[in-house]
Amino acid sequence: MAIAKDTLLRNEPRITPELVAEHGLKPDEYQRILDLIGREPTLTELGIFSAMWNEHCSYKSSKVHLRGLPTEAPWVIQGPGENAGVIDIGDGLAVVFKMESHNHPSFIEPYQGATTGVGGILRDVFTMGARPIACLNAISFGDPKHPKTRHLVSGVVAGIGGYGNSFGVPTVGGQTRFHTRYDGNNLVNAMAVGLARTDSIFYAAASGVGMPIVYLGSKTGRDGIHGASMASAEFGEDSEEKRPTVQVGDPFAEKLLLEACLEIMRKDCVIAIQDMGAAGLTCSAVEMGAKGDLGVTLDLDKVPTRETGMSAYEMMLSESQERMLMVLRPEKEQEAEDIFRKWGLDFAIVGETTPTKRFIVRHGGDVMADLPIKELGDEAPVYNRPFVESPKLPVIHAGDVTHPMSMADALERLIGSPDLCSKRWVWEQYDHIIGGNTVQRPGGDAGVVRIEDGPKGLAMTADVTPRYCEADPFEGGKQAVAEAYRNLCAVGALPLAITDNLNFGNPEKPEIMGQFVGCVRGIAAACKALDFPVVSGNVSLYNETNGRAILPTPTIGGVGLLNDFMKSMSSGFKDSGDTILLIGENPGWLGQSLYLREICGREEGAPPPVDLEHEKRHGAFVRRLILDSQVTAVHDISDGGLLVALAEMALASGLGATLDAAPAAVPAQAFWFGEDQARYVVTAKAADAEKVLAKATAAGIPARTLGTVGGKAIAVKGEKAVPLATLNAAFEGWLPAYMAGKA
Amino acid sequence: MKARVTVTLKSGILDPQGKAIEGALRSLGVEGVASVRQGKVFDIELEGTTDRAKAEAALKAAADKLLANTVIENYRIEVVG
Amino acid sequence: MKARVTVTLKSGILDPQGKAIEGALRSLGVEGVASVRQGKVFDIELEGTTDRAKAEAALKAAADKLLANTVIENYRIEVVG
Amino acid sequence: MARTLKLVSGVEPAMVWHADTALPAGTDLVVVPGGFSYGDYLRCGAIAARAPIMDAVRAFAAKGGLVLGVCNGFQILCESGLLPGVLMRNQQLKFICRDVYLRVERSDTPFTRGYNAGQVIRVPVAHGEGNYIADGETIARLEGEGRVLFRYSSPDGLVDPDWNHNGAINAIAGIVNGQGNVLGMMPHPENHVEAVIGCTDGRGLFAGLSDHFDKAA
Ligand SMILES: Nc1ncnc2c1ncn2[C@@H]1O[C@H](COP(=O)(O)OP(=O)(O)O)[C@@H](O)[C@H]1O
Ligand SMILES: [Mg+2]
Repeated sequence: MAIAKDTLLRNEPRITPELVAEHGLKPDEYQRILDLIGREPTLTELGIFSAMWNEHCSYKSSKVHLRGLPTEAPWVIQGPGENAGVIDIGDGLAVVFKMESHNHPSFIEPYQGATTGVGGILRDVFTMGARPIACLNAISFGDPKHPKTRHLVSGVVAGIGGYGNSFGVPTVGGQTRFHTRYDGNNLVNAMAVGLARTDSIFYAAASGVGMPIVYLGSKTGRDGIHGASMASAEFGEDSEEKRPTVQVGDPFAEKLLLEACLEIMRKDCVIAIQDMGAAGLTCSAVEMGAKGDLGVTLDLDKVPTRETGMSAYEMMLSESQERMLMVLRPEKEQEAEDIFRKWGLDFAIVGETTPTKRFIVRHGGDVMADLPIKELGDEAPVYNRPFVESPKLPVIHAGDVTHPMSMADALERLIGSPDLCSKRWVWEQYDHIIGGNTVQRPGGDAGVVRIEDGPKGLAMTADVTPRYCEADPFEGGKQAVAEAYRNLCAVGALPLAITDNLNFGNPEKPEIMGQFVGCVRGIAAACKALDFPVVSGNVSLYNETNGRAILPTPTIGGVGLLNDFMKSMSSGFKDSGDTILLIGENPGWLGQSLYLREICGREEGAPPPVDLEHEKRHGAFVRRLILDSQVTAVHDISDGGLLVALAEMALASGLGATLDAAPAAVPAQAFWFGEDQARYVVTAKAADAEKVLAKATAAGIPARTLGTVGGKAIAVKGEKAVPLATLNAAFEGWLPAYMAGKA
Repeated sequence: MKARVTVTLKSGILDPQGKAIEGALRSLGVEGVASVRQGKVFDIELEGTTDRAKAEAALKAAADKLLANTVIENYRIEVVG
Repeated sequence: MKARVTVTLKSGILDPQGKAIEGALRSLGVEGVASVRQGKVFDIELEGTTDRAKAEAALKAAADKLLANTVIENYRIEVVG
Repeated sequence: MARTLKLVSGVEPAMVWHADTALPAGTDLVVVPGGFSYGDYLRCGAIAARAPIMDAVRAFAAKGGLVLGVCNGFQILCESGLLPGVLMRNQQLKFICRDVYLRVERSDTPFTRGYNAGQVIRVPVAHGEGNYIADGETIARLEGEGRVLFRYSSPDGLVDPDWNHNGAINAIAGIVNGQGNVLGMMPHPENHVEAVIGCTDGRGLFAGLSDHFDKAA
């Protein structure tokens, strides 16, 4: 019963060019649809195409470039393409993780937008058969002075906490940044990490003909219809008006869904499983069929709905949360249903697999859609969009920078600046201890959780420095990966793999596309050099308001392994008298540094270049020192430079430091505040310091003594000492004061 | 002057709390509950004004700016005297 | 049948949310706010009954058993038809 | 929580489903753990307090059985009438996850015999609604009968608003019922029983309970 050429279905309008445009499809894309199916689509079909062919689902602008990312390594079980990436950590265990953006919804309704972002990424992870063990989040907001910023911070943070805390997974790390370029487009990138057995990982591809397709979870409502298309459209002045129905998260329902899913997986009931994310039923059903080389027929009369009178179009595009689609073993159907009923969740057989490779949707006795299932995905337009490389910026020579204030004042100012200050106000709203496995809480270099009863531990981090990416996309992409790598090494973990979340502006603009291409190439280069493959990711484009794009923000979520979590290293100083050492070269790069921006008022220059060979060797060296118990504290050096890193180590412990003067060859400010890469600060017992230096010399790694732990101030020889109390007030003070409306 | 602002979820917006309460009422044996939706009330005392219209304008501002999230909620203002 | 159950804090019980909202309204420049107390409303649909008295009894049970914590809260039931 | 009970007592605890109506035979301690029951919708712990199993818990407590409620468990015990008062939203209206200091007020109870009176312990809290409130009469009775077992304090035992992170009346962090066999507390002692995970200050509570049962046996 195919759809005849001229059928006009119940209540469905004729397709007009306006309607096509409203669905975010370009005229040539619509022509492609006509050519593909040989007739005018029904409205439901148009909706299905718009969902499948928008940027969010089809990756049409990014696909060609993402192919360049390294995705393989002996420990990679599943790379990009599934709900989440999977890596092997030995002992029959696998780590499943992914990061995803929920930027646009979080701008429109920060609490619910952030909430559903966390819910969605958790589902991606447990869909694969993993129990979530930790979350992270990278959030970027506009200028603190912008009238909307405070409201967005407050809503997003409450929302991330609201969902994760209630669901019962610890949030152990993340990143919080401010910049005026996010004024109209804040970013919410949520990452979830789960643990599974290597022999019971579940995938989306259906298999077998005539298999029941089961709908599980919450009921379908008119939530977020057009959410996926919205995520692929630029905002204009009127975006406040065009508010789509907002999706609301239900963490309690998701907790039940998790337990029910894991239980039926244990009972071996599941052939294939796919969560309903963006464009819900459409994307999940098409993917299950297409990946399994099968057709799918859906009967929408069977779909559990929350509202009456929902049309086929609405059901196919609804983004109601906490829902799953599964193909079950027919003989296990009853068992699976009993489990779902026990957990109080909806369970309905809504379709079956067919040999036809067609995607057929029935509703109220009509065929509302009849489309070739493979082509829906495979024939989606792919663009190799024109791009121009970002112009190279001049290198700023340290000697040419004039310094408006003393080192002591600069340190105090920097440590209390929005980007460098403590994010305690944020992470104290996240339950970071639930589960009783959190070995390192937020506030250090990477979160560390114990795996089951140990001895293994998992380290994780989320990083990117958008101002570097803007100044030089290639170096910036490299740097994001390198920083994630460094944060993992700093706690003693072997970096294993990353997930990336690529947030950019409008790819139809060649400059933006140039940023994208540059960053992806940088990421690829770094991943290759560091043996740090990409196993999952997400692309969010069109982050622009009134023609102004966000800073290019390719967030990198890194995961690393500790064979013995008891050996995990923290960044706070440990004992007075310990020797402080610098690992890495310190020529003093001030271009794009926070010192230059916050103290000198100049957001300028080329960012620090990243030598990947150095990153790799210095990282391995630091891990070795930790394993050999030769160091007492480790911290990587990133934003703010060496002196900021030292201040952070002091603030984490309440112990100060006495430091030698900068070497004569480097201007003092550049030495202390430059943002050269591949550097770490380590401390060692005085008796071990010489051994560490000798080991470094033997390995050909630059290392030098900086001073000694002790006292209640950061005291650089020849400079005014800064009391820790003063630094602490600045560090801990800014964010709470700002949120209280006092900064 | 006293007033009450009642904030309710727009129809079609999922109400997880209401849903959970619905289920709980049923299992407590309260019969005939078809659906529950939860909202908020704010009982506000205003001082320094006796002008009803002024009060209503102030309350409307309060509701728009803070009490209601107009993306997902509706509100109603009653000045009770 | 439709009903609304309104749950409010007993007087004398501290209301941290109300207090915070009070402060926030003032700092938003909404004038004349002397006090705010926050409560809850439940919009309940009942089915299978057209008997008002019966419905009210069911609602009273719902409020006593679950919707209100009568240690700190009062409630009021209105059947709206 | 289950891990801690096993770690400290050596006994594997039994899990009970919310819709069950009876506790396992031979139960000597009921623990109502934390964890956002029913998403903490309506009021924290309100829906769980009305779960079928709670009748069995009430009966167990009435016969003098020991009941421990932590965090959401404390909220459930209050909602179910086993303990007086309520837990309101934290004063700053935010969820707070951090280590706090508790002053142990007495050591002559099965729950606190592992500590000394006046001892200060460091344990984490993780809650949005932990602000303990009751009417004046109830508070007077709790204080008069010495039923406040834990109070938020400074590291050296000073009770002071700066260290009372959620604004609870009299900085109350944990109370027992009139018979002294039901304890509810907001902080999570079960999260501080291993040095590598934080510290071991929470161990005393479980070790004390273990000791109590050993002596009784
Ligand atoms: N949104 C957030 N959620 C959780 N933790 C956060 C968040 N923002 C910052 N943090 C924590 O604050 C600390 C400092 O963050 P950041 O300056 O980005 O560290 P680094 O420079 O080492 O990457 C880290 O431990 C990080 O995990
Ligand atoms: Mg770091």
